[in-house]
Amino acid sequence: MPKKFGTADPIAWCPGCGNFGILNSIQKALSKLGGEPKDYLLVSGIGQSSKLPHYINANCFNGLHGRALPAAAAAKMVNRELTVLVHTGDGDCYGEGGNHFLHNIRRNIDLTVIVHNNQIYGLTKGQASPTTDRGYKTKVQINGVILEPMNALGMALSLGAPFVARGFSDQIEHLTDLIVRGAQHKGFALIEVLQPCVTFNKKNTHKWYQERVYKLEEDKSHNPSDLFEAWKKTFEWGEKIPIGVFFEKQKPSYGEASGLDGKPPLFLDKIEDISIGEVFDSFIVR
Amino acid sequence: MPKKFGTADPIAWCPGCGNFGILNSIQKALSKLGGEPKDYLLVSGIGQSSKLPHYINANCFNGLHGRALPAAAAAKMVNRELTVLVHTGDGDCYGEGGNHFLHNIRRNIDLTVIVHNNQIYGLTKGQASPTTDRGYKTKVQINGVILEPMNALGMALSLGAPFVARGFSDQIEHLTDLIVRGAQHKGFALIEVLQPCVTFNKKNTHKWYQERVYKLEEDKSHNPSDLFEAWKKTFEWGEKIPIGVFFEKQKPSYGEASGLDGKPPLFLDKIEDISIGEVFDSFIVR
Amino acid sequence: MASEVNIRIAGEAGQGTKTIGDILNRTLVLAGLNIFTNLDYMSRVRGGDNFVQIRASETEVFSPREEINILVSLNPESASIHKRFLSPDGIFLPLEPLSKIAQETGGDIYINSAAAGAVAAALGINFEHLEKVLAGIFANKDKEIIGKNIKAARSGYELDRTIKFKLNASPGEKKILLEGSEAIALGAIKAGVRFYSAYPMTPSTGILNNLAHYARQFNILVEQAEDEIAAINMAIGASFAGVRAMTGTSGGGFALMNEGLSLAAMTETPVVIVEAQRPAPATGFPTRTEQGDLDYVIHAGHGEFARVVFAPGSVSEAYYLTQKAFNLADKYQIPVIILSDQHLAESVRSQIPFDLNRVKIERHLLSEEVPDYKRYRLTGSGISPRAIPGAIKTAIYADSDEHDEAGHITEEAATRIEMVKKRFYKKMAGLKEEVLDPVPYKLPGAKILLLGFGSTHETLHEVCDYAADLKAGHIHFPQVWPFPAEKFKKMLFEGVKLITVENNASAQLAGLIRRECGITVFSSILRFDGRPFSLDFVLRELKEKVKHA
Amino acid sequence: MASEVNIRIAGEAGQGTKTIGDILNRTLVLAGLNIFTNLDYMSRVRGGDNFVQIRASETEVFSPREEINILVSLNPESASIHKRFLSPDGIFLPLEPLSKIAQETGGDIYINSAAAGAVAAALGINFEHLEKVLAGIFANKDKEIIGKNIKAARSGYELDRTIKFKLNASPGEKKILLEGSEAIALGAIKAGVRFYSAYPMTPSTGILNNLAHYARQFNILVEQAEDEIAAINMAIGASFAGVRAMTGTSGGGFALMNEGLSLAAMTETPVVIVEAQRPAPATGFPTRTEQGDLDYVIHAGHGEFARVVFAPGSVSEAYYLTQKAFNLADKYQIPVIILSDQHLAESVRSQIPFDLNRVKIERHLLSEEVPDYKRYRLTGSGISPRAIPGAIKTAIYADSDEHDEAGHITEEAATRIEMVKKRFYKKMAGLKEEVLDPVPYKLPGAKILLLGFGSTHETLHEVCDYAADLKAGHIHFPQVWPFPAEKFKKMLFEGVKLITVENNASAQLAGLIRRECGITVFSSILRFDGRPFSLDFVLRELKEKVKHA
Ligand SMILES: Cc1ncc(C[n+]2csc(CCOP(=O)(O)OP(=O)(O)O)c2C)c(N)n1
Ligand SMILES: Cc1ncc(C[n+]2csc(CCOP(=O)(O)OP(=O)(O)O)c2C)c(N)n1
Ligand code: SF4
Ligand code: SF4
Ligand SMILES: [Mg+2]
Ligand SMILES: [Mg+2]
Repeated sequence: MPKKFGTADPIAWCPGCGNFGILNSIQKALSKLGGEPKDYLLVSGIGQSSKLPHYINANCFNGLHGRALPAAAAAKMVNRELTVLVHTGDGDCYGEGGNHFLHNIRRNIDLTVIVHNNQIYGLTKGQASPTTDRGYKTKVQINGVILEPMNALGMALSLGAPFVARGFSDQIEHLTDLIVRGAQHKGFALIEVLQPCVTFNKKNTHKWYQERVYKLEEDKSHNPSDLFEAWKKTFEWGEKIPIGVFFEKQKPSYGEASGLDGKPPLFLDKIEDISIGEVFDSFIVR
Repeated sequence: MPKKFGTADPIAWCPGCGNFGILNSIQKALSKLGGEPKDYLLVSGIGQSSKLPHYINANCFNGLHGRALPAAAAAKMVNRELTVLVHTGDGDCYGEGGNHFLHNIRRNIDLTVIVHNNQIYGLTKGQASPTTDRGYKTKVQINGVILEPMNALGMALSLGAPFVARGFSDQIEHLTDLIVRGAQHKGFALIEVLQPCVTFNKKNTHKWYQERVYKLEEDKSHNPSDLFEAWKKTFEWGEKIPIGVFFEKQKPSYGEASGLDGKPPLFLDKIEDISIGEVFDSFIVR
Repeated sequence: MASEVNIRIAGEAGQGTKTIGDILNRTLVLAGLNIFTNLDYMSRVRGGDNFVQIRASETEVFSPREEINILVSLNPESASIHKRFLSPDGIFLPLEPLSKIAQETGGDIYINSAAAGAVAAALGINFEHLEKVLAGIFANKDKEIIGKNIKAARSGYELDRTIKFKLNASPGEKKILLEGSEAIALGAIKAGVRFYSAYPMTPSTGILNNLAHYARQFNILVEQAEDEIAAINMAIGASFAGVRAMTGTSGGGFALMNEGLSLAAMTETPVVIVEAQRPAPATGFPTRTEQGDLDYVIHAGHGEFARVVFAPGSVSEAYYLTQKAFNLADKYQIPVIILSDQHLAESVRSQIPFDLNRVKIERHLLSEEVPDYKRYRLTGSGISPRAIPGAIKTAIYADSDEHDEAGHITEEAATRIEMVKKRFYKKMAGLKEEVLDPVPYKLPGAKILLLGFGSTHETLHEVCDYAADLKAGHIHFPQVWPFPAEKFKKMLFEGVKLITVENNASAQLAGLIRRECGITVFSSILRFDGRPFSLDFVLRELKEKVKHA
Repeated sequence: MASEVNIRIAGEAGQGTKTIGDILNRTLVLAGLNIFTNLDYMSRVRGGDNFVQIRASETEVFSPREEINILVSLNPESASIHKRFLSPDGIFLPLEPLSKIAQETGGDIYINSAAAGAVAAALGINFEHLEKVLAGIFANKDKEIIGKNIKAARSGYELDRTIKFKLNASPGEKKILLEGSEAIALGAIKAGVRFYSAYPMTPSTGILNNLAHYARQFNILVEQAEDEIAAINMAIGASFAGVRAMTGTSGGGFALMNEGLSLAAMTETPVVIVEAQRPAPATGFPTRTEQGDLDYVIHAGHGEFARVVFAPGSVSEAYYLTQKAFNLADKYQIPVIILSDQHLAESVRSQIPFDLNRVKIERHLLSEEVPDYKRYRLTGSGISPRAIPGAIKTAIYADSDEHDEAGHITEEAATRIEMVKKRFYKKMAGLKEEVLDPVPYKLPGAKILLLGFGSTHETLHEVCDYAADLKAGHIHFPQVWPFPAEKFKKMLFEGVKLITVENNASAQLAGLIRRECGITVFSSILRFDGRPFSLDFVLRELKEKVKHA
């Protein structure tokens, strides 16, 4: 493990948790991307997934459950020298945080959003999440989940997301590569990661995923610039589950469209001697 | 106008507002659907659109900005004898209420959701809404909107919405028909209505829409049971704008999947003499 | 006082400390002892350091103690953390022998039963009690597993048959074991709740789990909402449409429900909200306890409106007050908040069964058509006739804007004034008339009165017994809003020193008393490290306060 | 008192009452008069009944009056509503002649200028002032339009040249016209705000509009958020990442921001929040005024933490306190709330220009690397060195869970205690040291003291002048949290009667004073119909209170 982005804070996940694979991948990805710990900001919400930034030597803002995206978006807006990554869960990002997910895709800020999708609420001990498979029983969903599992990738494509991918926490090289590509993509990069929760998700296990995932990169017919085909792919869930880049297309990011990228980062502005006299003058009745 | 569903509360909309067409259509639709004022519940949030239930003689719950859907969903869950319609705005439903929009589509409760889409915040005097066209200038978006306008219909299809339609407030017969069909559809029926705001939306005017809309029913190639083609259609916005039913497919509603529909409505339950002794017994240590 | 033993079972999350606790709780009670058991655990699913602490006693006990007599430690780290609390005559039970037994029986899973056996032996509990409990707990497993558990327990029991702590049991009376979350869930069930919407949040999740567990049996719709905003707006929608509805959360979720709280008040829709407190701000200590939200729940929500805040002081009070909450919510058409906390929600003590039917259901619904029905008709009491949509012929209008009697939006000053009087002044006046009495203990002759609300109640009760030399009495406030100012003032007498005891940093109860009664208390005993008050903590602080008086 | 005239322009939304108000405000001020102007309008875009009311006077005026001297009515309905407030010598200007002039000039759009002309004539204002103002207001229109407006105004002016209300103007001094929302926006600009995120909500939207208007000029990022939760979390994210950040809303949106408020406190991220109050609960009266959220903003957010609440009493104070808010937020790394309301936000009075550079910027940021940097290092003051991520080499950890000095999640009791002391006790102690003085007026010899916060200030100031016979003085609280208890108590003297004057139903300031100072006020004058206090309303109530004393 590359030391530069390692950290001393002890890990609180269960042994065997898929989050270890994501941690491993992100550390590898940061090393590949280069730069120093100070150049990265990892923002998270609350959940097992959201503890990740504490395990990496880089700036961290571990905010409220469901609210990682607005904090991350604004941080990037005013301090665009930071490479901002978001670590969030299926509950955090799609449940509590659903409205921010929706609108930050529309904003297209240059963020890399890594959704640890264990199809369950891990930290609160096993309730259904928006992505829990139909029929799965929990202490709350005693008769099994009856809601339509959320097709977050399809939703993202509908909203114009320019980079939509899925990884699997057991496939570290592949995931590392996705994160690197996502971070390099200028705009909102969504990387949903299949992440087995060994404690509360007894259905979607390491094995379950391993038996099903296949790489889009190895599917000759897949063309990541074809929006409609990409959208169709997002419905593929069952015997076979695609991982890799579903769709990628460069479009103006928020920074570009707003003109922010053409100016020095806002946080560097000198604010000590702002001259406001002229404005006040316009309020003088004359 | 059919008197049964008319009401005496004076209307507070601007003359020429597209909302009049929607009011007209909904009153016609209710007459067609039949029943009495007491059989309907109209739930709304806050906005110009959300005032509508006050102008109809039927039960009304005019709740918080953005929160019409959860109130409506729960009301339907416990009192399924009511036909529940939701009147909401593009800001109310897609902005403040985005998370409920997302998850109530997944719930697939038997609601008819009518989104008055004037592509602007009317009541608060003209800020951009999630559906405002790119480049449109407002007092807040002084350089013009830079965010991707929200493709709500496409998003709804990604999330499994079983009935997705668009109407236009100037086409009352057509809209009436959509509302009737939506109300008859057992499940979440989304009807987005193009609704000119004559005061704050100087771009998407009556005329602008009139020049662009065409009916999907008249498009021979359109097949409302083809999900992928329907999704493609949701991106059509510009020279031509489709109205009509994009997609319809019956699937189990929340009431069916949960078993609620098989039982008497919850609100009729007698609760006066609940016997809890047996449960307490299980807590006795023996 | 009575002879008692304090047992702590420490270990990592996932090691089964809670199961050992459950087994021992039941075994001890079955043997005729009294217990008080609380949980101390981290916000993680595996690893870390957690414990269950059981105070077993010949007489009733109500609170945690600091000194441990028996420490069972399932991992080396926890041993080093907890050993320093062991009494000089205390027993330390390490993992090794238990692990050995478990391995011999069939695997680590049997450590729990072995540990329970070892503890039972040290207390001289008859093994057959333990055997019976194990058979009950594992009743839904197959016979072999039950047998192995009993075998492991027996081996643990035989490890050391020295009865180090002999307690005199007095069997006979039936006792129940129930935690606060269960009591609230059962209270709601008894009150006829038909809709519960919530988003999971510790320490309120127990209510969600429990209601889901009984949902089918009692025909309750339990819906996991997408967020807390949805949870409260759903509960309001369900209530408007005719059923009793409740939601539950902790401080952070409650923060998100504030706007909905205000909506319930404005639309005059009854709703019951449980706020199970945990240390904050923000995410804070998710699994620990605090009483930091008293001021908050009283003032939460924009605007001014009537509300009730209950702060049950015991599991039984939680059961009764939950039912009362529904009655008051229905009668006044207001939000009623039940203030709980992790300590109340997740601690248990053995007690005699409740009076299940004490609280009668009062729905206050319009049962038949009235001429010229108006949802917000102005009345002397401020309470308008409430009908369910669809149940009467007239269309019902409920509105979050200021509205007239018919429920339509208004802009008129005169109507506004009447509506504020209705929603706020008149309802508050009615509520004050029927405010719950503060609960006194050992008042006559007291020199000091310990004042508390919520989960401190039983601890303070016990403190009074232990601090007889200080002549301490106790007043518990099961209802903190409207505050029972007059009733409280009447209980006071010349020369008595008032001390609030609060699981928070800013002595919020003291501030409330000052504001509502114009009385400044003598002092406050505060704890804000996420841990509940122990009997010893309060006694120590109390002596300190008295010394400096 | 001075000779003054009260002018009300009533009409439907969309008819241009506000434009007439703007024209007259400027014309009167240019003529050397003083004005106080407030808005009364409905939550709709067209129709209904709205008015602008201008109190014009020879001396400074600070509050609305009840009796109208000139009523301009743009529609028949409004005439019937407002006529009863007309003084016996009052003038009623109906629509017809104005409409006729407008038609002759080129259309209904010229009614506004015609109306302004008619009013100016009745006051004997020199027409050239009006002409100049019109030229200024329509400066960006083409010449023809300007000409037509002037023509219409002239015709209005000529309608009736009787100078019914002659006011002696004293021209010369430069005066500005600024509403509260503008003052807050300009204060924020001067303070160097670089990020403003908000979701539109009356009556806070003025700040959003104003900041958007100046965004390019001052390099401010103004972002319309998808909801208020996003708004505050964005502001916090931006602040964490290094800029001064603010958000603004009204009560309902503030309710949604509560969890974020608590987050700002826990992560120790500075943020300024404007809460522009309107009558609640729920949606309430969207466009009207109230002071119902005082208790709420002081207690909002789960858990206990330091915060500041300012309640500016005037437009100029709003300008200065907004700047101070940023300084305090930065210094203590806390949320600072500015409590405004519709009356402050949207009323204007003529006044001399402000001291633009009075408040110096103090950012309290770590400017260079320090060895072993820890974001939450424990210090005597409770304030840790704050650095911007990326600006120093060390990685910075901010956390919403309870954390250690390095910002990592902890479960330790001892650390929790230190962190609560830091975030709450120590910061509050520091804040109390520098709490703003209550602002006294006419204290010496006063028999009654009128106490208020926020927008009542200038009204009460004026009341004192009018109620000299009652010997009324006034104390205004520009800062309500931490409450300046000691400073306030020192201002009081034997025998003086305290009366709070509050735009709410529950006398929240009185409760706060009782809690914080142990003082029970004599009485409270309350108004909760969504309308601001007029000078007359307070005077009348005051006399009533004194009579019954
Ligand atoms: C406002 C709020 N509501 C609820 C919670 C409790 N909570 C913490 S994490 C979590 C769910 C986590 O699920 P997910 O995001 O999938 O993360 P995981 O633990 O599975 O990685 C919940 C409900 C909270 N902290 N704050
Ligand atoms: C929590 C909250 N935030 C903001 C508002 C203010 N508000 C009322 S309506 C509205 C927008 C309405 O837009 P839309 O839903 O599109 O309705 P329209 O008026 O355009 O029909 C806003 C922001 C509010 N009432 N409550
Ligand atoms: S509970 Fe699940 S997601 Fe959480 S750490 Fe354990 S295995 Fe991982
Ligand atoms: S502002 Fe727009 S949406 Fe509102 S009533 Fe007027 S025209 Fe209709
Ligand atoms: Mg998860
Ligand atoms: Mg709209």
